[in-house]
Amino acid sequence: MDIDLTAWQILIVKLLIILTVVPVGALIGGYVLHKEMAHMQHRLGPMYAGGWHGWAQTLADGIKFAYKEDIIPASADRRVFSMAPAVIFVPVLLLFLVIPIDRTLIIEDLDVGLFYLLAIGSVGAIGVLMAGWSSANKYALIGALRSAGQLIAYELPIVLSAAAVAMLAGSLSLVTIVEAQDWPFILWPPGIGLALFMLFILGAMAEMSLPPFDMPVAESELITGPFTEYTGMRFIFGFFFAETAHMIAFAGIGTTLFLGGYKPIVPWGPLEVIPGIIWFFVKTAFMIFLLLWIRFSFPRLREDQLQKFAWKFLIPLSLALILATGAWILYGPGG
Amino acid sequence: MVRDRLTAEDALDRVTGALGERVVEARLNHGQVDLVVEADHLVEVVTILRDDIALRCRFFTFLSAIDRSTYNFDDGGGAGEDKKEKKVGTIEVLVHLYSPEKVFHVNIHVLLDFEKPVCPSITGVFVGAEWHEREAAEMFGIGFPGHPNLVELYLSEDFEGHPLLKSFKLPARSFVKDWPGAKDPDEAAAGGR
Amino acid sequence: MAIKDPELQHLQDSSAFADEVSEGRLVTEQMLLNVGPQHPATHGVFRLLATIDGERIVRAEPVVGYMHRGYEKLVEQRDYRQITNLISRMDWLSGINNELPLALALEKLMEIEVPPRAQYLRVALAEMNRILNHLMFFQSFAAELGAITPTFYAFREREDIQYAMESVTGGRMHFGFFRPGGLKEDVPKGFIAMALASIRKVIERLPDYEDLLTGNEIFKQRTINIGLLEKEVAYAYGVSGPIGRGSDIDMDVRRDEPYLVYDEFDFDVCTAPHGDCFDRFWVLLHEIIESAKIVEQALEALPPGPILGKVPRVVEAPKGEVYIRTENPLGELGFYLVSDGGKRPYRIKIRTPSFSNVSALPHVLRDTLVADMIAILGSFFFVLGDVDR
Amino acid sequence: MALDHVDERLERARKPGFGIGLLKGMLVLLKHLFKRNTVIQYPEVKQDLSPRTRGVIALKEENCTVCMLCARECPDWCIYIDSHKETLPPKRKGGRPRKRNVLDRFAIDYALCMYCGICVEVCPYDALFWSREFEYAEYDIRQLTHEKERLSDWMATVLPPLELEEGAELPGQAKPATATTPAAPAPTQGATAGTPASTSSSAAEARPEQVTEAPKTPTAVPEASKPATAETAAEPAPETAKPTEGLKEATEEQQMDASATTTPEPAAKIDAGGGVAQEGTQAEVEEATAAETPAGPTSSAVTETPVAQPPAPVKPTPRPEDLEAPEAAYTRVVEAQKEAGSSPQVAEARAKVARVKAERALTQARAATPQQAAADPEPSGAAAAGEPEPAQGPVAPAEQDDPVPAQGPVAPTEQDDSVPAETGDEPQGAAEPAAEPQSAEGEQPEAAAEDPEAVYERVLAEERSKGSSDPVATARAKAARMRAIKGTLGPADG
Repeated sequence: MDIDLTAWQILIVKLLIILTVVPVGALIGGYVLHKEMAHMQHRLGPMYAGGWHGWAQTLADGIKFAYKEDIIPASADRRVFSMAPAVIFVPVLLLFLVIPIDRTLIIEDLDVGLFYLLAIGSVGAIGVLMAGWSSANKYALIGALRSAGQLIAYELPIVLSAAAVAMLAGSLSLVTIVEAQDWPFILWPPGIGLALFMLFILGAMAEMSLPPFDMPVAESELITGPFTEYTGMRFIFGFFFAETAHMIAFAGIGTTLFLGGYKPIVPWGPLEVIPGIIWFFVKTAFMIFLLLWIRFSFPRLREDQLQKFAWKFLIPLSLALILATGAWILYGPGG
Repeated sequence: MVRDRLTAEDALDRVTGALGERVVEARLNHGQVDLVVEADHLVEVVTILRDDIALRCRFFTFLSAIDRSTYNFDDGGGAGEDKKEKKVGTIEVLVHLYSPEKVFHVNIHVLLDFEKPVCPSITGVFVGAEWHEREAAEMFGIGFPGHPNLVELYLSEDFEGHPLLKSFKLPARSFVKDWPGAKDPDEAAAGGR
Repeated sequence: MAIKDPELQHLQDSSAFADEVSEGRLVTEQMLLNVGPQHPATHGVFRLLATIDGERIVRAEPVVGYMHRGYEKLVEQRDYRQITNLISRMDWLSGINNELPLALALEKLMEIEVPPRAQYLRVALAEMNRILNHLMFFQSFAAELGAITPTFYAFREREDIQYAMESVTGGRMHFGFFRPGGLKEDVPKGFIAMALASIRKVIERLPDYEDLLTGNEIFKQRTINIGLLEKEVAYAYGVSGPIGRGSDIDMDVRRDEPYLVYDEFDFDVCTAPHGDCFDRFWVLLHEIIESAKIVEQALEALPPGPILGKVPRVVEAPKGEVYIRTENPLGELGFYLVSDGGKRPYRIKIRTPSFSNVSALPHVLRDTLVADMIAILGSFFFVLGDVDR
Repeated sequence: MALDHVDERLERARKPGFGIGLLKGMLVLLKHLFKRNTVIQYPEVKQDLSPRTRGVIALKEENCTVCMLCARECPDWCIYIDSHKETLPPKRKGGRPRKRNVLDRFAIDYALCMYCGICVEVCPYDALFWSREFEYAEYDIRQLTHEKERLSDWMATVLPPLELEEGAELPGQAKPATATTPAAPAPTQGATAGTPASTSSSAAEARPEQVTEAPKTPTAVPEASKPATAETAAEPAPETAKPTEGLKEATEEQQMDASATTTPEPAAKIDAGGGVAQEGTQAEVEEATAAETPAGPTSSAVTETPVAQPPAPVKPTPRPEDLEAPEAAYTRVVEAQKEAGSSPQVAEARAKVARVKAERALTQARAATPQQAAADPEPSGAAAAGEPEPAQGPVAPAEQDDPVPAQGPVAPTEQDDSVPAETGDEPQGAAEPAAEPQSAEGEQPEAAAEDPEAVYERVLAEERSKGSSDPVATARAKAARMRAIKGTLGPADG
């Protein structure tokens, strides 16, 4: 039996889905972060919260932060200070609108999906600046400026690598992009595919300021960068949830763009039977594992080295790759 | 690196040879060269020790001071033979240099007048002496003319007195609580705290 | 807001300011940034008054004294055994190495002959403590540069060594185990096996650390040619230990003036010529291998016999003065002991390695970036208890 | 000379690589993902700490004679002791009432304590021990001051000391014997200590088998006590107070071998093999050197009370023939002391002690040779002559070498521990709780042949004949009479 809902009700249901799935995903992401870090560092990680292997650790953290007092520094600009976390967290939520989890399982199949993704992705930079500037703290200021410079510098590699993928797929709609990809996903076209994937990974890490690009949040220098003065729920949403949700979002985007979304890894008979959603989660989990793995093994770059790396190496490389994909499409086997 | 290792004896000869009459007294103490130098010769002596090719005492180990006002020189073992003169110089600056190539140590004792101790600063020769001299100044009240900025190093500005002088009594804990060991074993007063 | 910078006072009124800007000169004022005293990059309570222009440090002035406990005054009120426990709290990462110079100084003054077994055990324990210290600084330098995983590997190794030392001395950081004339107690059965096992595990895992850090391109970019300390400047400041050897100062008390039985062991003194953060770290890492070699030789050739020489019950140093120095993990730790013949020293000048090493910081920090300051502070292995005494 | 080979590697290391280094770093992490973890999950699994771990200080109240040494030596002034004097009825009808110090309060303020162990080391009567418990955190800092009841509770968690590494040598011994101190079986009821044998499983992989295996199986290792003959320094040389391994907790018999007088510089004779001051626990001799003694208590030099602590494992009892006659020992020591320049009283006291030792060894050898009968435990620390004035500290060295340890002041629990291997677990009657040193010395209670008065005259005549001074002779005679009354073996009638 189908329930006929008005457009508004559908919208509300979709928002509800997002508002429940994303925080739960963020919690799971946080838990995976703790566990993976622990086992990579030859230890156990959370074991006590919530029974077997501490599964409820991030939930407990969340509740703990919720109880924390919500302090707004005296000399802070109150409105901007309280608005900043929202400006950071909401775009991350909106990213999930267009990610195709399965052929039909997509919240809003925009035909300009990729364009939408990239636009929403860059709103976060404003939020970080607001947070840093408004908390009237020298370290927060330096952190915010660094973070803004970094987000903008690494916006380009992501956009360019996404553009190359769009060129290959011939459309901006994420579903068609996934359909256009087939078996040896990132290995095809040879060389270019892998380079684009690496480009995207580096850009994503810089977007989320994960080490080795976590200057704005450098613990040893600026403590938590723009979020030094934040406590309680603001801190959770502005910093912790945003970071984990962002990671899951980028893992999802990476899977759809490069790893063939909900398609089975190998187009071999029985694997087709497994529904697309499983494939999507397996690939996203792999992407998250990869992102975290890089995060735990490297020291951080210096601010100017980071910028130099972006402007002098990544962006020229991505332009060259655009050229190469164009050439591939025209003169390659397809053309 | 260690080029030609000197025994203590010929290190002493080389040092006395190089310094000549600038040194009041030179002797060996536990295998290290001990010099007693006047205050105004100090900078000269230190420069020679550092630059002389035969010595090359390039490593500035430390500079400090010793307040010998309550040091009992009487039973003869005091640093210098003439005990009377020793009594006057009851505060002294101690500079220790080491020659990494020749592997020998030089302790330079500069005897200062107790009331108004003043010793020329050797930051000109060894820039590292800055902190050491600031510490000696605040701890012993020694003046170091020629020091770039002789401000306190450890103590706060409003700290009066010079802690390491023997006259500066360490504020014992006794007014905070009396010493538990004060009781004599046999008449241990019952019902203590 | 008012312009504090003296040179820029003439810009107080807005018109002059407008001309400046119109001539295209960007008027920036230097910001005074307080790094510390509570700051993760400083090993303890240490404040760096940095005048920065943008992200570039114009001048950095360390402010010390927060941890000043006045050892040299306290020491004049205590007898020698109480001092042993006191000074092991100076450089709290190498507790047992601190106690060594006092024991050696007293033995020299009182002409006590230390039985060979005690000397071998002292060398073994001192070198194990050196490895603990170096692993700690390996970890804290990596953490300051952002790599979190080396921390846990380093602590995993430290735990075994600390466990072995605890089974001997009873303590994990402050041991109070050296006595003038020998040791407090003999080692329990199985200590040699346990110590050698823990040491060999460190050696076997060092290649991991090399891959993790020294081979890492990002680490190299952050440390090579950063924080240069020239050899002559290092000599002038009296910089010693891994930092001195990182600036091509080939000095090691264990080899130049061997105390205890160091002359019976063969080990290399590793130095590096460039004097930047990378070299200091390189020397630190390779000293762990050398120390492990010494421990192995010492424990395998441990002679039988008593562990305490002929020491009168009351340790009273005869009149006299002596300067004894030993190779502390962070540099040259020296005790100038002036004894008046009583149970208490008349005066001890404690020459600590970190004091001289840190005094060279302002020279190194001039004209560096804020992020480099953290790398330089991390690569200057110092402990605040040592600096402030 | 900078090493060249390092330079190549250093130069190579400094050249910028192309991401290979990054990958290698990541592989290290991956490798660790699949390794078994080395973490001990603390509350469930406890780390098996060594008995020497300085966790908390435990007090054995019976041994404390309130000599205040620990309170004085403590650098942090964190030991508070109160006591009062009590007069006790005379031991025997003829004796005079004896004064004794009874402990009222013995508290250690663990908020101030820096766990340096000086008090444990300096205690001449082995009243303080290290226990490895460390879980006694409090919410209120005042509760960190543990009164003597709580300190005694900690005694239950004190573990026997460890066996020594092979090369270890006790000061009192020539040959390096692995003098183990077969101690009381480790008290298993220690609450959280867990039996030492249970090494935490998960840590086992990371940590070689923990040193203290099962509670020390007492090995009847040749007890290193000094056979009378070898022992030349018969006089109460303040020979090493604590055995090499200084682990006094486990020495089940505790001796108070106090040199009679405050010998400024211990006229110690170096006995075989070891330095005078025992390796670890120098009994603090010099007068109380409190940290900053405000007025510096002009306390009299506290009698140097080195606690002789020869290891108490069972020793092969030498045959009676080759032991030196007590009288010969006495005379020999008096001459030795005379030309050593010590005062007459010192010489005489030392000689007396030597005689008692020699005689004790003799009787013990005689008793031990027929059968391994356990001499009835004579509480150690018995004062040979006259009761110990508290100030002066116990005088007579009752070096109790008999196989069965005398009342074990060290026994963690009140129940006296005996050397299990030695004569089975024959429960020793707990020594009188009061630490009042029983004055009787001598072991095998034989029926005294003569009646006391006759003994008195005989000994008096004997002493006079030997030319000892009048007071000495009467004192000896009275002592002999007392022994006769009590019916124990006197030195003379060995």
